[in-house]
Amino acid sequence: MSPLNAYLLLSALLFSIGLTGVLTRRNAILVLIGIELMLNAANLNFIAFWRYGPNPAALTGVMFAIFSIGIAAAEAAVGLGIILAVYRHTKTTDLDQINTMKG
Amino acid sequence: MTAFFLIVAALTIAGTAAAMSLRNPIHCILALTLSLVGFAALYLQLGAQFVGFTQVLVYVGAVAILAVFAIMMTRSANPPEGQSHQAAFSSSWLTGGAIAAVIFAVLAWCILSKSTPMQTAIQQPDVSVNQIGDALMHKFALPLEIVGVLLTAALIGAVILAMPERRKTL
Amino acid sequence: MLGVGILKGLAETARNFLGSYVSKDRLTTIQFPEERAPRIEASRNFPFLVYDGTDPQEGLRCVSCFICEKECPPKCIFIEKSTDKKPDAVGKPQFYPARFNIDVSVCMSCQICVEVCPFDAIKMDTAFELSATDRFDALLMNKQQLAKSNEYYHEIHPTEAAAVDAELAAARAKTAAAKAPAPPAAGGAA
Amino acid sequence: MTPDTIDQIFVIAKHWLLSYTPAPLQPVVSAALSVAPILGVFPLLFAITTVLERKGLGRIQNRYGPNRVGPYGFSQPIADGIKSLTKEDIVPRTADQFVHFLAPLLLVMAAFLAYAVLPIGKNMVITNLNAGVLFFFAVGSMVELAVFMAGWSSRSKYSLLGAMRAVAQMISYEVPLVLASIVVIMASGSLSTVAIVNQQANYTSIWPHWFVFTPWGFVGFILFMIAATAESNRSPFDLPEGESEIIAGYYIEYSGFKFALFFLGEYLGMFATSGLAITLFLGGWSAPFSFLTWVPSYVWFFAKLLALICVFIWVRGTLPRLRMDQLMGLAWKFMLPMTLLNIVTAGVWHFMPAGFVRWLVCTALLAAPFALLSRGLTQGGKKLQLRTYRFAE
Repeated sequence: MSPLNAYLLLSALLFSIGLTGVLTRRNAILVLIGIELMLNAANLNFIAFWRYGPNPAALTGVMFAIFSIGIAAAEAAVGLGIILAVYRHTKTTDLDQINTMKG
Repeated sequence: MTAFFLIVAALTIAGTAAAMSLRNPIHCILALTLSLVGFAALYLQLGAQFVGFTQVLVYVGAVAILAVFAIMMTRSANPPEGQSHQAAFSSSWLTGGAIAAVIFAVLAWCILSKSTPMQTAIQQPDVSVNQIGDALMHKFALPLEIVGVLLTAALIGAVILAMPERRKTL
Repeated sequence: MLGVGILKGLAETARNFLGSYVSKDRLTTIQFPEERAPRIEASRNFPFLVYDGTDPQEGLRCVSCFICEKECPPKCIFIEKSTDKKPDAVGKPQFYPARFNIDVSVCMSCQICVEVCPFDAIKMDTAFELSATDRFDALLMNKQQLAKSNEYYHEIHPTEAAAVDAELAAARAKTAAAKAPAPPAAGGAA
Repeated sequence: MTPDTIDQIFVIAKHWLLSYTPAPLQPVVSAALSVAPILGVFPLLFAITTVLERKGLGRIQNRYGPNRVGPYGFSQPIADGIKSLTKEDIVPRTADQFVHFLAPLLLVMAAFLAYAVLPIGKNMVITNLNAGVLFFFAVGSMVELAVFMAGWSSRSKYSLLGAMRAVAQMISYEVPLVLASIVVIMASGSLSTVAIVNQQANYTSIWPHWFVFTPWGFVGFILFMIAATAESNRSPFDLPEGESEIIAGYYIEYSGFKFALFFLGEYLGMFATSGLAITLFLGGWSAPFSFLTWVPSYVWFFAKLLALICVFIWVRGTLPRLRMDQLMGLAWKFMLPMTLLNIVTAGVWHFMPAGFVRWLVCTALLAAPFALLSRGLTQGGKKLQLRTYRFAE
């Protein structure tokens, strides 16, 4: 197995674990964490492709990862803000119980 | 395929799995930080020093702490006595797990069945911070500006979302 | 302007810091085991038993009247009365304590025992270095440990001791005067 | 022995030792030889600092301070060390045992990692990372996690309160800390600590090119030091461990050696941020005058470090603790705008021709906002008055 394939497999596995968490956890915050993990797995792919790809001088993979980290930070801030706002209404972060559209 | 890669990969997988499966949300966050540091180590191993350090700074220093604060504020760290034995997983956990497993199987099949085109002579790409800075300021100037605007918007949005709501006077 | 106050404060602490090396009277600390602050006369700590004369046990003023034991708020005094009598400080034949224990680990230094004692037998001591490795027996003072001479009392509380002595002398004179007219009665009692 | 040999004596010694090790072991031995002095010197400095701090604070308050153990009390840290080693290690029954155990280790580890990029002498740095300053801040952010772990795992309301205060404070002050150091990165055009120091080790006649001798560098240094004080939870920003309010903050429930580890970690963090301040603004290991360059470089580094430690102690002996709202107000209403303006000023400085006008413009650019912002902090310039009591006479 080539190093690139190893990284891709690892990234796929981490992505799947994150996805499992997103699909199965009840706690909204942990679902958000799962999304972060999936983003990170994607980042790992970018870096691996940049490293082993045909043109590492272009820096595209690194740039994408940097922007992705920046956007993930924004996403986490807004996501947790939304969870806090929801919690204030429903007094729970359990996604199985947050099932109405009414505020 | 060095021993270092195997150790870091094992740690990252363990951290990720623990972050998604532990019962106590705080333990999940702590496992998450292990996983994120593992990611950073993988980036470092791939030669992306700047991304690795940024990863630690942003994720461990900000996102994990933010999540901890959110857990503290929503009191999901210590569930009330009555529901302490309540399942941490959704009632449809079987379906979710199955979907994820299928996706992993498809991805793994794709990765393993094709030999990806690769540069033959793998040399450690020597990327300095100056190059990244140059690229950010010239080639990627517009995305950088957009990310800046996005972060400002997110900052304001998060503050507004988290602000105590004003009672409607009318 | 922000920062001016901070600079002033820094200057003040710097002055203190340097001044403490220059002028010794800035350092008010008394380094205890070597140096000791002069003791204030009214200082008090735990009670002791006063004796007159030379023999610590024979000369005890205490007549085991149990008033201090009853009055003691934390109940740290334990007295056992003797079966026979002997002349007390004033000369009257009285009981004396066969056992007199004070648990100083319980005592709260309230001085009530001193105030209620009609015989000026119990007074407040000033010794405070009582630390011991055993917190039960070592701090339970018995009669031998508690007995201290009247001279010692004069040494630690001179004014008070002088007043007590004067009182006792008056009482002794009165007893002697009372004894003189009726010697047979007194002799019979003895 | 020329001064140059004395300056490089440790580097030469390391190479000499390396030449006797077999080739496959060389990377490991080299790393060990670089790390071991750091692991030895800075804990020793911690021991000296504790006694200096106690004596200094004592003198500031017109007391003696420790003067019993050893000559002038300088063996006090040894006695303290023995005491904390032999004390019982108590773990609360409800505590999260594993996390409780891990927190002090993580704290000390993160604190030690930061020294990897500090050049403590010419050619004396463990790794010359391309993104050294970034590495420093990344590692510093792990301290927050350790603090939170300690506070949460103890299951005590005081430790949790302390941890929350500490984390909130460290996050708030990390922003000005990073922004204050950005001016130096702008001026030197590098994130590598070694390159930053090398740029400052030049002289015009006898004066060095330290960044602190520019308007933006001076303001940046002051802001950096304020933020560093808050980062290391030292007075006047010691709310997380305010003894009078929450006993000792996040490490109340620790005893014995783990407690000592927390102290060690805290002081190591302080030394590391001071070391970064020296590296960024005070010229690292370079001598303050060109005619003093014969003194070994590491002597200068540790002299500057000791001077900054003394400033920390002096400030601790002077200022009272801030209130929580004052703390946050200082971070967001004063430090953040000042650091941003400082970055602008550094840019202006870079593009203006050298001369007196540049000094004047940059000083004005920083002094005017400072006056305005400080009015906002000091209640709009209102004079504080003696409190009058209506009923209590």
